[in-house]
Amino acid sequence: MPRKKIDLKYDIDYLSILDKDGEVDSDLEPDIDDDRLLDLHRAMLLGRRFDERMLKLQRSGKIGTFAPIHGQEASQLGAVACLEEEDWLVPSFRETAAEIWRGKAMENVLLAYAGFNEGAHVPKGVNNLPVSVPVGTQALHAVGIGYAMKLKGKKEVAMVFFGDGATSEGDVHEAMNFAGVFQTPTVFICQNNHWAISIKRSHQTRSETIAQKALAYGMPGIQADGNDALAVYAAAKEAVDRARAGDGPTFIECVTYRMSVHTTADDPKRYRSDEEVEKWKERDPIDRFQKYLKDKDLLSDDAIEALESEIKDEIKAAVKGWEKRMAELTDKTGMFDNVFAEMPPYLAEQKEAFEKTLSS
Amino acid sequence: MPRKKIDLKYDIDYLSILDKDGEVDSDLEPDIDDDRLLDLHRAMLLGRRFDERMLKLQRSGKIGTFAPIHGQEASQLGAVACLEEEDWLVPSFRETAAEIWRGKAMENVLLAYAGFNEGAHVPKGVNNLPVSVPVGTQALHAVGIGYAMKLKGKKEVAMVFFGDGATSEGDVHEAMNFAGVFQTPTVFICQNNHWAISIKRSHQTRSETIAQKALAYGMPGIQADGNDALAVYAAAKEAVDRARAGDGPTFIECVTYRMSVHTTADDPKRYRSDEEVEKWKERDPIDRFQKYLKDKDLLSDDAIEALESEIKDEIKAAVKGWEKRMAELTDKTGMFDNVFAEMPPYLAEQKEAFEKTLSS
Amino acid sequence: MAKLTMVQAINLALHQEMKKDEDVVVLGEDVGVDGGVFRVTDGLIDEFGEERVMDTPLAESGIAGFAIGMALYGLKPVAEIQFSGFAYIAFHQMEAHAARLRGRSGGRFTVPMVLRMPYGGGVRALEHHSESREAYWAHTPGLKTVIPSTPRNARSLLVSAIRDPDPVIFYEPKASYRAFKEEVPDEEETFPIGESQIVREGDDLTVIAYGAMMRPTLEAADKLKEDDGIDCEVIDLLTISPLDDAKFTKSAQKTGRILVVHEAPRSFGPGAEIITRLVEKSFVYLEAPVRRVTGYDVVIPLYQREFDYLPGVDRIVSAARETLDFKA
Amino acid sequence: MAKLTMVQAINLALHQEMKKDEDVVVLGEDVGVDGGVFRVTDGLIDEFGEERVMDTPLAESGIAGFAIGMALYGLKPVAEIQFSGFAYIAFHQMEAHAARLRGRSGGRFTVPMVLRMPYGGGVRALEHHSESREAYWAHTPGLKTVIPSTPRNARSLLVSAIRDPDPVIFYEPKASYRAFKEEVPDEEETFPIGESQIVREGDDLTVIAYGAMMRPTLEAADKLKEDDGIDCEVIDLLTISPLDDAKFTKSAQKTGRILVVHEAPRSFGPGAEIITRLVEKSFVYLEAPVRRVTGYDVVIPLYQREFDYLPGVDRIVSAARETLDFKA
Ligand SMILES: Cc1ncc(C[n+]2csc(CCOP(=O)(O)OP(=O)(O)O)c2C)c(N)n1
Ligand SMILES: Cc1ncc(C[n+]2csc(CCOP(=O)(O)OP(=O)(O)O)c2C)c(N)n1
Ligand SMILES: [Mg+2]
Ligand SMILES: [Mg+2]
Repeated sequence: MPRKKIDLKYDIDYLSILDKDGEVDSDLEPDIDDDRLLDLHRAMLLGRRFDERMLKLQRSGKIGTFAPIHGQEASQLGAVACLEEEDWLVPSFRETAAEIWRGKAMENVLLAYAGFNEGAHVPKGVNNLPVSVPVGTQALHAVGIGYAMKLKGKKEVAMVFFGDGATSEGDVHEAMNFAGVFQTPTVFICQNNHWAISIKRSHQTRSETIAQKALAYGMPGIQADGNDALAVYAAAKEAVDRARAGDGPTFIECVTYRMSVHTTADDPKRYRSDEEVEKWKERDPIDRFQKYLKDKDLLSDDAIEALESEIKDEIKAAVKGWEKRMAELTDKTGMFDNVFAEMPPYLAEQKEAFEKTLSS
Repeated sequence: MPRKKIDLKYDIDYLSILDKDGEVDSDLEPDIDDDRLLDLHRAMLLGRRFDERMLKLQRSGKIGTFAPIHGQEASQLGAVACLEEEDWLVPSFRETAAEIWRGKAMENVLLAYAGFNEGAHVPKGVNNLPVSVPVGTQALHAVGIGYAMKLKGKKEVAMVFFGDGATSEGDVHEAMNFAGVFQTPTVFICQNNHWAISIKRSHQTRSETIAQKALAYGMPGIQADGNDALAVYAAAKEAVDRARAGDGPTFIECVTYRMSVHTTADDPKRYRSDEEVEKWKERDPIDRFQKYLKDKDLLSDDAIEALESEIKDEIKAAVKGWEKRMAELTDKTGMFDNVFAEMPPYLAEQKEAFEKTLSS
Repeated sequence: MAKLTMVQAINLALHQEMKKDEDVVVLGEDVGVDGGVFRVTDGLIDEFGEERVMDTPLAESGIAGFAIGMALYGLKPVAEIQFSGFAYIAFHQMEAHAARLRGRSGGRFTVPMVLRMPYGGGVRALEHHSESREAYWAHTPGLKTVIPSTPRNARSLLVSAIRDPDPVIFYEPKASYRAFKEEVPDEEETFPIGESQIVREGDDLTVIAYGAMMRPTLEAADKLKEDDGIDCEVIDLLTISPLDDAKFTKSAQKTGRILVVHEAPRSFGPGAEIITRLVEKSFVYLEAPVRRVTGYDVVIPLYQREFDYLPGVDRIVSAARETLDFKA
Repeated sequence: MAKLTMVQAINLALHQEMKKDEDVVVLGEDVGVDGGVFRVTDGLIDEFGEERVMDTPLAESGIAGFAIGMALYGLKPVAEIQFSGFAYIAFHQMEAHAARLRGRSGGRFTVPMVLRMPYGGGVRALEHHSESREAYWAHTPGLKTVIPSTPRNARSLLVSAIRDPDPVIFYEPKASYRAFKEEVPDEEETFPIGESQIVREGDDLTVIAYGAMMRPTLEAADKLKEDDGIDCEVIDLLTISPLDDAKFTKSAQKTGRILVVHEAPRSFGPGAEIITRLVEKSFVYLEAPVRRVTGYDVVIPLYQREFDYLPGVDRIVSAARETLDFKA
């Protein structure tokens, strides 16, 4: 009975399919329809351009604080591209492109960041939870949702996003542990963008990878190149299939990089070097994906140009729509709605008092 | 760039030195003074007998709810035996024997379980935190204490105990993560006694071992036979030495078994079989350790008998002392003391009002 | 109709609701095989299986957040926190999400869950097992907080809480779990959340209480009647939030003299809100300062001293007398 | 002596205390290299190094529990929670341990820590970044809760909080972080925790407020003077708990008419305790119902509507007029 090594059930793998120049590893290349590949590309580009537009709107004071996604397009879209409509998306606050893919209107994104609660409202039938601001707390919801799916005999999946920083929160730990114990159809996507505001990945936790945290829950875990849409897709597809088949949760670490500010209230110059950012520019997820699509003859420079102009128009229309919506949102009493299904007397009294202040 | 396995820095080992019949693996046998071995044995026996006595006191209504340690003597005493006086013990609520080893008076243990807050009071100079009831919350304190030791340039160690159930709590996760990041001199001892009230180990978490959770924090982790005082000692010694040398925290899973009720308010017949308990009787930590000490000619049946009677007297004296203390504790205003260093006016008013109710 | 303890009555509510509505699920630490440390969920796992009666890992935030997720999908989870003293670990989930998701999503998502837990002192328990901190929940917009006082109202209120489309914090007075029995009808019974109950009528003094404090309060009312000929009107709040201020402000207009009793710590406690509503709505009728008989602003002591902390009959009686003696 | 914003004044307090006492350490998310998301801890890491100015992992319970451990050993940690809306994650650590370890250990262990955090609305922030829930802390025996209102008192109160031998929750009104400057002496200054301040004397009406609400309150007092010739006595609480009821009950005995202003939700909020103390201690002097001007019992809306939620000058002025007009 000597001191002996314990063999663990799972290994932690690293998955990369497109290299940094966009060359594909054809052994690992996932089987994706051409149309879907182009949709994915379009969504990545739209995500990037919309982000840029929002930054301008924020800088000119038209919207408030928001969290840009620049650099993380593959990491979030590669993952949600594996979901079906009836599956559930449980976002943090940095999955704007994923939310749009899943049916959230750009208008609403703008509305929310412009300080209108209405922007976060979710249309009936859309299975996206609203943005969750308290870091990591939403992970548990995805586990509960997954459990409910299972109990109801549905073959659905809940996919939850959070950042590298979020993995330090107790709630993310409890979520992964519950998912393991109850074998829920939950896919955990950690967008490791190397920073949690000013805290670098290496200071967030001492484990060599974030993926290996899956071992603590007896759950398969994998690290994927998060700037490689194919790798993210392949990892997520495996996880979604596993969940849908009733084989439980998976944890995916997408290694990516936050190219922009944490939020528009942040100044990254205080804590990171330009060189680091430059280095990551070379691994741009959109450039790589475009190279791949071109190599596959699915895309050309002309097509990209046409697409860019189409996207520009789409965003312009969304901005217009948003401005119109803002002008229409004149009712100020919304804060009293939906506190409860039925308004209790004390709230009705308060609403009345509030209405009096409006008219006086 | 294929899918490739990531090599992790640490392996998880299993350590066992005395087999279940008390045969020692002499390659792994730790180097412990004979005196210390005998002290350890005495403490284990005292722990067992005091536990038995408390159970009787509880059953006859003389004390309230308490958590027996039966079966876990090696697991807790093997660990604290590695500490120096200036080190800190951060217990959960099931380390009575360890607390006594570290200087807590049996009188006080009884006093606390008899419903007197005074029993939990800690004498100046004793570095044992009081019992922590909210499961797992104390783990963070041991990390903060460890950090403070380090900052103050002290070569001290904080050792914290918790159960298998506690590992599900977010606070234990956050504690291990902080300890990893700040490389604090903290030794985490998880007494995996297979049950968290009625929840069995396999339902608490899906990882094959609890020890492997250390990997999530880039921390060395080891699983020891918790009913083998030598294995626990050896694992803890390595961890304490590492911490004292400035090389950071360690996580130790002691695989043991709760032979008795969870607390005296619990009825284990509702959730576990007698056979399971019987099976673990064969691995009794005291029997095994006595066999080892006898083989080493450090102990004889006569010596054990003498020791038993000595311990009996010691416990009898403690019970007497406790009864005397109870009779002396007549001041009922203690609840107002030590809320703050200085009593604010509103509390003084309340205390006065309370004193009036006493005299009326 | 049977005479049940509160534990049995709550168990009955759970049984019947689970039978009636397959979306009702029960979860928590030791609620399954063990039937709950107080046996409140006894037998449920045998009848409904471990898929609907879930023993969870030891993690309160986990329990709350997991239940929120289930509720978002359409289930009606009844989650147990083993003791209210451990519920603060789950507080942020209830504040940040359970209470807000209806509003945040504009009504698309709702959280029809119940977070049940035993609260309060008087059962010789360890530290953290005797707290009464309902004010934390009551101060949180989007949550309802309910505290029954007898087997029958515990049963009917829990049924209402389970059917309520919004999150309800359900505090169970553990001191009353087995202290007495009451007739509880077999057939379904509900009681509206947000409504208090006048349990004794009287003209001299209004006493407002709830939960485990109802017993010493009613005993004190008896004593005041017997010894002093005083007629107390006793109001059992039942719901702490939304607070039914209509009944007690009306009663105050009749009696002009009011006492509030709770075992929660005094300062910033529920009594303060009740008194403030009285000031806001019945000011001119108040003939004496409204007094509160409460726990002190300290941690409730271990069992040798817990009844020094807890309001008892004597403290209530003497506060009542002082209120009645008050002359401006 | 220099004119400082509140951010600078708090920074000054931290600098000076860290310099004076090497047991003072600072920790939290982004407090080091980044200098805090509001720059409150700017420059500290350069002067005192990363061992005493610790950037922590993203975990609020972790921050609180880690700080408690350090405090138990003898350090004086000043821990930052990035926004008060996330502090509920750490609530149980403060309730179960920070607030109790002195009592639990009979004085052997103490927790001389400060948990600082920005609170309150008015800065166009995201959800969970504008809450004002000081009542949760104030209702917790063993904790002190302090809310400064100006650069100078923020500095002196923080120094007192750091030196206080017990845990202090330090709520910083983020709306006042940079809104105005005030002369703050270079030399050390403290202000006793548990003491309120009469910031304006008057005979007609007492207005009790604190934190960011002091500005609209004082503006309202000006307006009431100018437009109606009314003299308000304005009291800045500064400490919420222990509540200094001596000053405001005395003031009430002079004016008989009182208004309480806070941005926290109304029900079970701090105003309720203040009003209750007035009833308990100055009942016979009250000439009108004490009114409260507060946030509503809803989640504070996003920025387009946040000033609809927050008490403003107009609401304060009209409540004052109604109070003054009241006739029994
Ligand atoms: C519980 C909680 N604590 C703190 C914050 C403030 N905050 C917002 S985002 C953030 C960093 C998040 O880092 P990470 O999880 O890596 O996600 P990323 O921002 O990089 O996408 C912090 C500290 C918060 N929103 N919630
Ligand atoms: C936060 C918290 N939740 C629940 C409880 C109730 N409780 C006390 S001990 C216990 C089980 C603990 O199991 P484990 O951590 O394995 O320790 P063991 O009792 O086996 O020593 C529970 C659920 C508690 N004390 N604290
Ligand atoms: Mg990040
Ligand atoms: Mg256990």
